[in-house]
Amino acid sequence: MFDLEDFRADTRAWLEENCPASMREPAREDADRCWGGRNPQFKSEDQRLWMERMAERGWTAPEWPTEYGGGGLSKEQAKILREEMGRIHARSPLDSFGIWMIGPALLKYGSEALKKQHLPPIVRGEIRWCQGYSEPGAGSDLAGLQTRAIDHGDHYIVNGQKIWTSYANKADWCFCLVRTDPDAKKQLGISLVLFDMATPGVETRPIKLISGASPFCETFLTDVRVEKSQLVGEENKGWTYAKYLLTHEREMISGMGRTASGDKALWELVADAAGMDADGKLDDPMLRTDVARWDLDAMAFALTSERINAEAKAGQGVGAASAMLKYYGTELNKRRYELAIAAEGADAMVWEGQAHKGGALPRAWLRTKANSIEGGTTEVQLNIISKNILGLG
Amino acid sequence: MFDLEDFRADTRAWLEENCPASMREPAREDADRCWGGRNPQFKSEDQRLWMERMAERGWTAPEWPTEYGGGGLSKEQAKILREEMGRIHARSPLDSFGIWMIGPALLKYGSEALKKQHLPPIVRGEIRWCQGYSEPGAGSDLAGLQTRAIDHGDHYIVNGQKIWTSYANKADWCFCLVRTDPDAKKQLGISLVLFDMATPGVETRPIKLISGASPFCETFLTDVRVEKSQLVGEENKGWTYAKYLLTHEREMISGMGRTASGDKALWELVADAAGMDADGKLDDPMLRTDVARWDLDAMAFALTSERINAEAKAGQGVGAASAMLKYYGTELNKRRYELAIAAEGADAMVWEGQAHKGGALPRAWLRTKANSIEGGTTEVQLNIISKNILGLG
Amino acid sequence: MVNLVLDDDARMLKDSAERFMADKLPVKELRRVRDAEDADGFSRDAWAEMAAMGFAGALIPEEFGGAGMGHVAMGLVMEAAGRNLSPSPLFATAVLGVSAVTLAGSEAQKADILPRVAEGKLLLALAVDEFRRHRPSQVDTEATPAGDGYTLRGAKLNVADGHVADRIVVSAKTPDGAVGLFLVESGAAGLEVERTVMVDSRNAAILRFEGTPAVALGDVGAGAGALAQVLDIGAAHLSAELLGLSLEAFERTVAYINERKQFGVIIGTFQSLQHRAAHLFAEIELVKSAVLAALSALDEGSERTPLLVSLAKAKAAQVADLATNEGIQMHGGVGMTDEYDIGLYMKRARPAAQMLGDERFHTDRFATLRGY
Amino acid sequence: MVNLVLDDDARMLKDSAERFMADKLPVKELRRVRDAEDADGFSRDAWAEMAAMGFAGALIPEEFGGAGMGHVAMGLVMEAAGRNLSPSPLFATAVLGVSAVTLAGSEAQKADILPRVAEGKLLLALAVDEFRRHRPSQVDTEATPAGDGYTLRGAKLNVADGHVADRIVVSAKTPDGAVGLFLVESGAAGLEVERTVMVDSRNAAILRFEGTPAVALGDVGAGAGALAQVLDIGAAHLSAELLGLSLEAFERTVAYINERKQFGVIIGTFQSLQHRAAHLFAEIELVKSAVLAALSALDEGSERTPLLVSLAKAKAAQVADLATNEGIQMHGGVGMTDEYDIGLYMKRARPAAQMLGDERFHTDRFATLRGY
Repeated sequence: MFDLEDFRADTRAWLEENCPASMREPAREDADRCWGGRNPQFKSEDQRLWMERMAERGWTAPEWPTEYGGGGLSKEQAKILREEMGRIHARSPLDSFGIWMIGPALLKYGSEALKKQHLPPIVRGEIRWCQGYSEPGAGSDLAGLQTRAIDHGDHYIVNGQKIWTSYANKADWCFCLVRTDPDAKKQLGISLVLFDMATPGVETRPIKLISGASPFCETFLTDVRVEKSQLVGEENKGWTYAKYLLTHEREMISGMGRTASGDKALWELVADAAGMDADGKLDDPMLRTDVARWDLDAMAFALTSERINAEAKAGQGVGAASAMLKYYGTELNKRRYELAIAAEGADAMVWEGQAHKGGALPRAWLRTKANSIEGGTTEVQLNIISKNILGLG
Repeated sequence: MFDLEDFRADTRAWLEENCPASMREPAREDADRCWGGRNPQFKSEDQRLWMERMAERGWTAPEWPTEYGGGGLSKEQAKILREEMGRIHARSPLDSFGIWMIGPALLKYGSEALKKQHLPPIVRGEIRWCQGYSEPGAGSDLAGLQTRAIDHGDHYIVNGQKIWTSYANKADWCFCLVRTDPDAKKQLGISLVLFDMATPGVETRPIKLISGASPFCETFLTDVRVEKSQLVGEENKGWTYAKYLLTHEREMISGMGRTASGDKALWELVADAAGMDADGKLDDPMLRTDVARWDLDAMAFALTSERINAEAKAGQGVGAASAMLKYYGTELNKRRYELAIAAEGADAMVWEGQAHKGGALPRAWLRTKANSIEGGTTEVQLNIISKNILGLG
Repeated sequence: MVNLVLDDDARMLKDSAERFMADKLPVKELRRVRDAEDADGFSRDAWAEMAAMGFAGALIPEEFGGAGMGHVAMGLVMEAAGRNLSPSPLFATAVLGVSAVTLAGSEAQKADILPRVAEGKLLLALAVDEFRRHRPSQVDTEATPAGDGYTLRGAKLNVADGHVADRIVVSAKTPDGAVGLFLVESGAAGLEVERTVMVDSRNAAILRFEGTPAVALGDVGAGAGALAQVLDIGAAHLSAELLGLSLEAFERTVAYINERKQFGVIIGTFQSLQHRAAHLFAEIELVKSAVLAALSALDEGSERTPLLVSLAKAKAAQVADLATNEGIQMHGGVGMTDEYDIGLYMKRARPAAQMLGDERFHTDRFATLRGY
Repeated sequence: MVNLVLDDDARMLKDSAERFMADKLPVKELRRVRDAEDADGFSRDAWAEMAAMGFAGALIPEEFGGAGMGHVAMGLVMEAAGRNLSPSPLFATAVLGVSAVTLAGSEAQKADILPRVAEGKLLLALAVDEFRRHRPSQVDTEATPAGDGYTLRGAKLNVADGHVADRIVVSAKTPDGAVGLFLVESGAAGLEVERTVMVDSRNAAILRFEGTPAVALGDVGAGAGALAQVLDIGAAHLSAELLGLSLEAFERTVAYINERKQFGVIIGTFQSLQHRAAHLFAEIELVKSAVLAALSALDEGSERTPLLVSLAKAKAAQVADLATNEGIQMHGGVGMTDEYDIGLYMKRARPAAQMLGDERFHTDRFATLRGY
């Protein structure tokens, strides 16, 4: 108990000293986020400093063991770190699919050699990762993947095509699902392999989205050589690791409803845009009705996320709760942005113009439409709930 | 044109003279409706008079041919009659499954002998009919019916059980679907037969509903003798006639949304219950939002019913439109009553008490819950739309 | 930060409350009192057993003979009652009446009333509403000083268990315009009680006061503040009841569609029903959290209590509507018959959702408390 | 009783409008002007063809060189434009501008302006909004008498085609506080035009008037009445556009799910998608009726016009949201790509739904007109 209080005091003091002032406000656009990598793009010197200082302490991955470069913090310490960062509104020093996704999978399933090779550069922000999962035409049917890896003794030769690979054009390495046994039943012939995006035969093409951004790519793999040493876990067991990663992804996406409500409250945004009446109520009573119903759901949802986390810690969790959180959280976030653009009216419709921040709001609104598609569609989550929780069908 | 205007003038004069004053206000409870039959129950002498006078002119079934006792009116004349009755708020002189359902089916598919036998007593309100369709455990799967009719030369012997037979305990005759060929595929072995409810072996048991009323029965058929002369159309073609009747029923039920909005408007009821503010708006802005959205849908739905009728007359109709009207109309009516009880608050919750008309509102509210089940569930209508109109699946 | 996980004690209580309600006060019992047109509307024997179990005095401090269990614990009892549609004086007496006396009563009044309530020997009721929809600010009933006490003139509606209560707590306006709480004895002069049977087969009363003698419950000036707390407590426990009711209606419906066949197929395999059921599951999960948060906030005396109570009541009311509507629709024709229980769940859902403020009342209050 | 069935003439027009838009102004054309960053935002050649087809002058009386087709007929052209997301001055010039000049203009102004519009040689715009949400009652722009005319001071937002209009009809307040309509020429002194590209790749402008010379459009005193009618006309035609857009988005989505396979199965066979599609079908049927009723009412000069227009706009806006949201969700990942058209339907749905009053604005107005 005393140790934790000491830790809090030390952390607070260190953050006060080391977190640059400009890193103490929320990221407003993509360039405000630091993704690291071989050719890192820093918007400012402060951004670089902040990442390097945190990485040095392993605090970009606070709970990873120190032997792999992590912070080696206990759950309680990590929570204190988050709280103290929250207190000064410190920005995340490093956004990383390495930290969020492949890192945890390697810690759980990877060989010692793979951990030693890959985890420290992830913590230091030196290698940026992307995920090779979905394939064209497969959609939610992930297990139907066709990318083939042919065994050549010490290496595989991989051919195929991936789609929706986030920032593949900016990533250094890829964790990729491939079919190693074409004769096995769907899920049973899949393996998880890692390769450098600079390997000959890897090509990427950004996909332009309706929001105008291109965060995703098509990735073409033509006779790509992947060393067997880069196989995660066992051959043909990749589906197990994939499911673990998917659950992680789902939780990340379902957090969106919450993150959003952690920003400026929707009602404040609506009040700014639509005004308040003399009684201190939102000026448009019908909009107020809709905002209030959203707000209720958002608060009840935030409490539900907390409750389910707390129950999981207390060992009381229902399985498959992540499907429920993913479903509800993403639908909430879509509703939030529909209400936001309704409140902002014509201002929210401006795509390019001198004012209105380059169409940030309509682009963000359009972006939310993917929430209920990526990481398992809403329909897939509802199937999971009805089958795994309710036992229907 | 002149003829129609003359007809209108004559009709108006006749109604003025013959429609008793007490029949010029809406039916408030079931006893206000006249169902006729062998043992008719008239709430008042006016009610009897009104039915008899209208029946004498055939105006209980205005468009049926005069040779079967009907009014022999053209569509235009019938419309004028409806308008003129509406003008003085004249009540329907006779509610009758004979007029609504089996009558039109007989006109379309019945033999001359059957029409001659059954139609005139229907017009005169002398015979009350019920419908033997659903069977226990079958639900929406009407074609799976099990009631057997065994051929005995000039008659059938019928055994089986029916459920949801409306007012079977008060009806004189039944139009009933039976299986005449047990080896044929589901729909192909069904026939439509008519029998007197007084036939030995016919027993009825009312089903108590959540509203407290018992408008439906279970009907048990044990070795019931049905003359072959009472077979409608051809043997084993009953499914065709059943579908015709079902469409009729569906349209009748989908009319509910409209009928309801033809009564006192929902908003007036809400205004009476919840009050208006100084600006002349409903006092509860959230209730006003919900009422207005319902009201919009109800008006758009009423226009849609009109449009589809008009298109059908102009030969432009989409088939299967009745599924859409049934679906939307019944869901609207359910919403209407949810809003009505919300507005009335605790008053709407009173089931038995000195005031509040014996729980009329909560009983009516509970009754609406069957709208989306009877005559083909909402789910069945949505299936019909998606398959027959949208070509899905 | 409210507590969102039940500890072991709470989980044991939850089990025993659920067992008690399922054994002693199942839906069958509601049918029995309904069909017998029982004058009380509940079994006094069962109430005695509930007192023995500690439920009657769950919210009564130990010093006055109660169990002092707190709101999270009592909420579990209410949830179990909701699951079984158990008819009893639990809500009117042990939640509303007890809270009013505990929060507003003088020491002498507490010592007089609470131990007898805990023993199951005294029934209470709270008379607040004067309009068909919950409008706590509308108080036209007048309390005029008379001797040591007051006389009341006015009328109250929708008083749960008003027909059997031995003591009735009444909100009324004093000559200076302030709202206070007053105590009336059953059978008092000038008190007219009109019993009303509600759609859920429970009883509510219309009370008319025509110069009815009453005494102040504690300090008249503190009545309005206490009443506001009592209304929050009541709304939170109705939310717990609605949660139990929704859960049970949902579970019965899922079980039904998982058995029932149509066109030769189990209807629970139809994807449209599955998705609707899955959505309803998610909504009920939200209600669970909101109800627990509201009850925890009451126990902790959190200043966010009114906000969380309105959250719980609005959400519980909305979801109970959905759960019972879907319940009947998915049951199909049999859902409309009195023989099946699902209709009884719908008939309880609406009055419980309306009492002390419906979905719209609490959504509006939530928005106002949030600052917009 | 409004007319709800199209006669043969109307059906022929519908066919030819649909053929024209699909041939000459398909979605591809919107992509072309967008990607070329076309300064006008539409093809002037295509507009000349539309003029030749009679679309530019559809609402212009025959005496002024138009086709005098009426609103039901023009609504069919708007619906076809909605189906194809056709970029053209149809709405700003041929609906808003023409209606304003026809209803408010003097005979001389009509004779000057309308024939040239019908020939496709003059473009118009209507400048009303001063706030980000449609609030027609908020008019702070001031018109001060100056010589034979007026000078304008103020600013207008969200002026569709304001960047290309040759003449702009502006609502402004005269010194006596009344709202009138004024005519400003493009390039007038003290007129600043800031072009803005909207989410639907169309153009709207912010106009600033700093002592800009203007003339009254007809009789200043009659301006407010005419403006109210023009706003209803505009809202009705936007509803028609939203109907076409919703129908096309819906039909493309149904076609897509009827082809697309997942887990080896056509996804259109999944019942949950079927039921959602069937529901959307029903909603679009309601929009059809509401739009036709509003346009018929305009043609008939019915006093129910404002009510029916608000019905149509509220319902069309609500259903266009649903149709495009479901469209993207049912398309899945590809729906999020710029390559597929369905996203463009969503991007047009929102500004068309918001312009001249969104779902809430018209629901509120509907309720007020109904009397509550």
